[in-house]
Amino acid sequence: MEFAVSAFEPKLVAFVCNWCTYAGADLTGTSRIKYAPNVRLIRLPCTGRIDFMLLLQAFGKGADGVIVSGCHPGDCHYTAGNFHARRRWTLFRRLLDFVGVDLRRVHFAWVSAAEGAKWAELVNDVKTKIQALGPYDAFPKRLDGRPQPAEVA
Amino acid sequence: MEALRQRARELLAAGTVQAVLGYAAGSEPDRARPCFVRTAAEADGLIWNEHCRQNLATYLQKPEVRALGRLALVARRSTLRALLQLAAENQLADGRVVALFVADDGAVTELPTLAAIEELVARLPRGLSDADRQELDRIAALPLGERQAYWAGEFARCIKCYACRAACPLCYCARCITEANQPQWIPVSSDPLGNLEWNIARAMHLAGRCVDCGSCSDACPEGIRLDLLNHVLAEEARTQFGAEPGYSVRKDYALASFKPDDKQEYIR
Amino acid sequence: MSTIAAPAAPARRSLYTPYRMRIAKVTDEAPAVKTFRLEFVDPADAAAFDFKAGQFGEYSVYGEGESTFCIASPPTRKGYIECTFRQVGRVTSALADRDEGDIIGFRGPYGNIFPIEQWHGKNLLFIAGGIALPPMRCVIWNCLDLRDRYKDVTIVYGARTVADLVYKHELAEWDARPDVNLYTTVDPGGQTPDWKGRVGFVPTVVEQVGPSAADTIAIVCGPPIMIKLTLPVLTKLGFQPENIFTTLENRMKCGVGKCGRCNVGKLYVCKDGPVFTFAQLRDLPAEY
Amino acid sequence: MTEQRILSRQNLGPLFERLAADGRRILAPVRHGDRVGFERVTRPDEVALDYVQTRTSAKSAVFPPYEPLLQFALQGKDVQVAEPAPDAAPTVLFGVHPCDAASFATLEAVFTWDTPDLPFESKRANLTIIGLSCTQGDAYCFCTSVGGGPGDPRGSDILLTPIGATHFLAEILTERGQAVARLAGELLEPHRGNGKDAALAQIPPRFDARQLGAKLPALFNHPAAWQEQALRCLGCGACAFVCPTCSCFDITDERDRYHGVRLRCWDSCGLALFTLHASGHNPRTKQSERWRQRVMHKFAYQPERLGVLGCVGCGRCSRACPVDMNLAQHAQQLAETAV
Repeated sequence: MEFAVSAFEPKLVAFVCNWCTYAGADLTGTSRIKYAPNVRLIRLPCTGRIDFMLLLQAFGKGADGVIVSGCHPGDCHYTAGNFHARRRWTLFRRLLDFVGVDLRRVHFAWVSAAEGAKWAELVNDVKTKIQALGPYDAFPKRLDGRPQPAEVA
Repeated sequence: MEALRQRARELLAAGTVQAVLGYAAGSEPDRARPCFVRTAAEADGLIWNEHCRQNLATYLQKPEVRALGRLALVARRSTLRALLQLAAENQLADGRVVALFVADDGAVTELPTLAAIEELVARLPRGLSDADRQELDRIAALPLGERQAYWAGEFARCIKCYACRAACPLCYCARCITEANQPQWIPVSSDPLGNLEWNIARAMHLAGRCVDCGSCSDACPEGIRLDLLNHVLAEEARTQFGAEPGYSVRKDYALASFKPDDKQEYIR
Repeated sequence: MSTIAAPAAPARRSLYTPYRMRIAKVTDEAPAVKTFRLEFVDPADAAAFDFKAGQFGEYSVYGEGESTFCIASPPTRKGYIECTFRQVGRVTSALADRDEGDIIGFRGPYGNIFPIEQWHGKNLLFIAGGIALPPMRCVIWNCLDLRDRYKDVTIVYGARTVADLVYKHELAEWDARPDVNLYTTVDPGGQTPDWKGRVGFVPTVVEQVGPSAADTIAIVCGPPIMIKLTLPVLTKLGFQPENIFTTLENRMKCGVGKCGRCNVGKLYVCKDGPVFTFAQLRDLPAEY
Repeated sequence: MTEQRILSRQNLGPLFERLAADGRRILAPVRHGDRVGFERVTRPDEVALDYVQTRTSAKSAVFPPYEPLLQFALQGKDVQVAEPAPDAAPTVLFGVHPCDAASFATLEAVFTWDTPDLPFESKRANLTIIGLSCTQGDAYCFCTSVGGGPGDPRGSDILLTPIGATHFLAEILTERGQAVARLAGELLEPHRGNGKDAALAQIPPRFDARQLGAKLPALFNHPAAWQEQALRCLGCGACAFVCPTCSCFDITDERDRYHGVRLRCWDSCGLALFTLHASGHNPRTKQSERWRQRVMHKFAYQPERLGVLGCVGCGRCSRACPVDMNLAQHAQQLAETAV
């Protein structure tokens, strides 16, 4: 008798802007495009509002991968929020890489309200990549009274 | 050193400044301590050597120091840069301090205005020291797992005393992110996540602003090289956005401006 | 200097483990100010629990933290305790989000007491400002519940505005009692068209009321500025510092003299206070 | 009564093995470059025996930088609360200098006066201290000014003093020390009369802590005593966090949706937020007041209230201070100030 070994199902957190990517993800659904259910969407007004601390919080609370997505350059609902965000991400990525955070687990994208298919591809692709990487136990977790993954291992 | 003392005496005697903030001999020959000289006679206590490292611009925001009146500030390159950056961030009025820049040969230049500081600092050599550069490159070249392990080991020693923040001339927020508790962004405890988040947040909040004085890691009682985090960000901000904080009083904060064609090859 | 002895804290497994309390009743007192009535979930805890007027405790919202408030209900009313708090920070905001029936934690009672047994046969003058009535409400009700032991009871209570007055129903009740002299006041500009009380700052009202210092104990609690301005008035009226009591509200974490936060001089406000006379405070560094 | 024995350096290995076989973990100073810190070790060759001072103190063994006080499971309106299992591992703190050994008396005074503190007591009860006398000091050491000394046995259960390059004089001082001596058995050889004093470092006294403590209340309102010294203080917590006797703490909660933990974390009276009230009122607004509190608490308040000095003269605060606030130097100045 054979047992199916259940594959690791990564937890993905996506921080998306209200105007483009959230609407894009909506379109994915209304277009009946299937995609990996591993992602939890967190909607913020604008990518300009996506503080780098939010990404750390996601990993600290057990995310295995993070997606950050918003309007294409030039399409920001607030004119320039995504331009500012882009600069912050550029610096943040360099710092994360330097302190040994795995950049393969942090994905940035522009997904417009019309790009339902791109959203599905993005999530599926990130899921596949993170699945191959396995759980992100190397990132410390927020204390909640339970043993830390590092202690268990 | 004598030139510095003489200039301090003159400034105090003329009443140009009410105090000279400089360095005095420390507990041991390998240390120096910040000191506040109020009278010409006390100027004999001023010293200048390679141990005079704490960035004295840090003191300018303290109410007790503000109360002293107009100050002269013994300065190295990073002190001058801190003054310009503070001015760019509207934290320092022109003329509030007279910078006394001490060159490697001991020559003292009196810089009474921000314009004078700008002019001098523009002529100084730029960039990291060779030792800092080597350490930066060494860590950056480590494989990901080793880099992660290196910093996890370093941050494990962090006791959240916040000496890094207290020593930094540009950490002047009346209320720091780490003290915000609704929500509690950064854990209070010095657990692995709390320490990682604190050190990342500290570096990020200085990105494009840091003047590379190294006071943060000099202050760390555990000797964590957290200045390297700042150097990495400073380098990225310079190469990507041309940011050179502390060379001008013009506000050109890299994270408060943008170009439509900024790098984005990592964004799909 | 002598301090008022604190009753020994009850023996517990870990001092940091709170009693489980159920919120039995929530009362909105004023903008952002609520009173919780708390009942012990475990009847054994209720039976073992005892406290005296003036003591305080640490109230927990699990996962958010602990906050220090006095016990605002009198020990003469058994089976529950009450606390009144203003929503200011992380814990009080989380507390304010709790509903009737929710479980919160309580550690205590901690600290010393108002020596009300030594006040038998004396006049009592209570002076409170704003959110400082709750620590006094405990001792006021305690004395009113034992009314025959005390002579005249006078209460001067003021707040910024009419809306900021807490315990409005009880103020009405005290006002209606013939054996209580209540003077309520609001700061100039804080009155409403139908306000029947006084308008003016608490120290001024105390001066106008002009209570006799003879055989009288004054209990003063309020913001630092109110206390600062009330003391000269009381001194002028002839009150001696040892007959003026207050309760300090230093920041605390442990409540039992370890965390160091409430250390003033050699004293810990949590152990040697919170109740002090002004004669005692005179000998302390002004770090409260 | 103190028993004196000899422990050969080669016998440290077997001793460590016997301690481990008895189920005890060993914490000892370990050197990394120019930094020495207390870590868990298994073999004596990991241990730095020639160090002057570790960066952080040994207090973490009983009062760690953060520790759980309670654990919660949150279920709707209800909550289940549990006390974490006490850290019951029997521990030997090996190679701490007499100043650190002495610090435990101060910590005990704080954590056990009045209400017992179980998280502390459970760790303290399982701790045996094998001290190591100092054969060298540095300019920051001032144990002899605060009633200690480089060979002071107080606080140690066994005190080792290096005699020559090959042996230690082992003074077995307490019942806990006797228990280790029984485990060591023949590893502890009879004492052959080696002198202890000759091996010890010379630490000249700089002031008398008792006299200073008596004088401090009169200096409290003496601005010259505090303001100039505190002007350069940056207001960080480094001095308190490296201090072996500083025990002020914060209590803070962490949680996710269904679980939470209440933590005790180190805190410092030097930090501006330490005393800040919710109303915005702060009893100590100036850094000079906070520095004064630190000095008063150590040298006046704790001796008067708890009968213990809040300073053991290890000098860590002065070594760690980014701006060279030298506590011993300031204490000396205060002691010399005319009241």
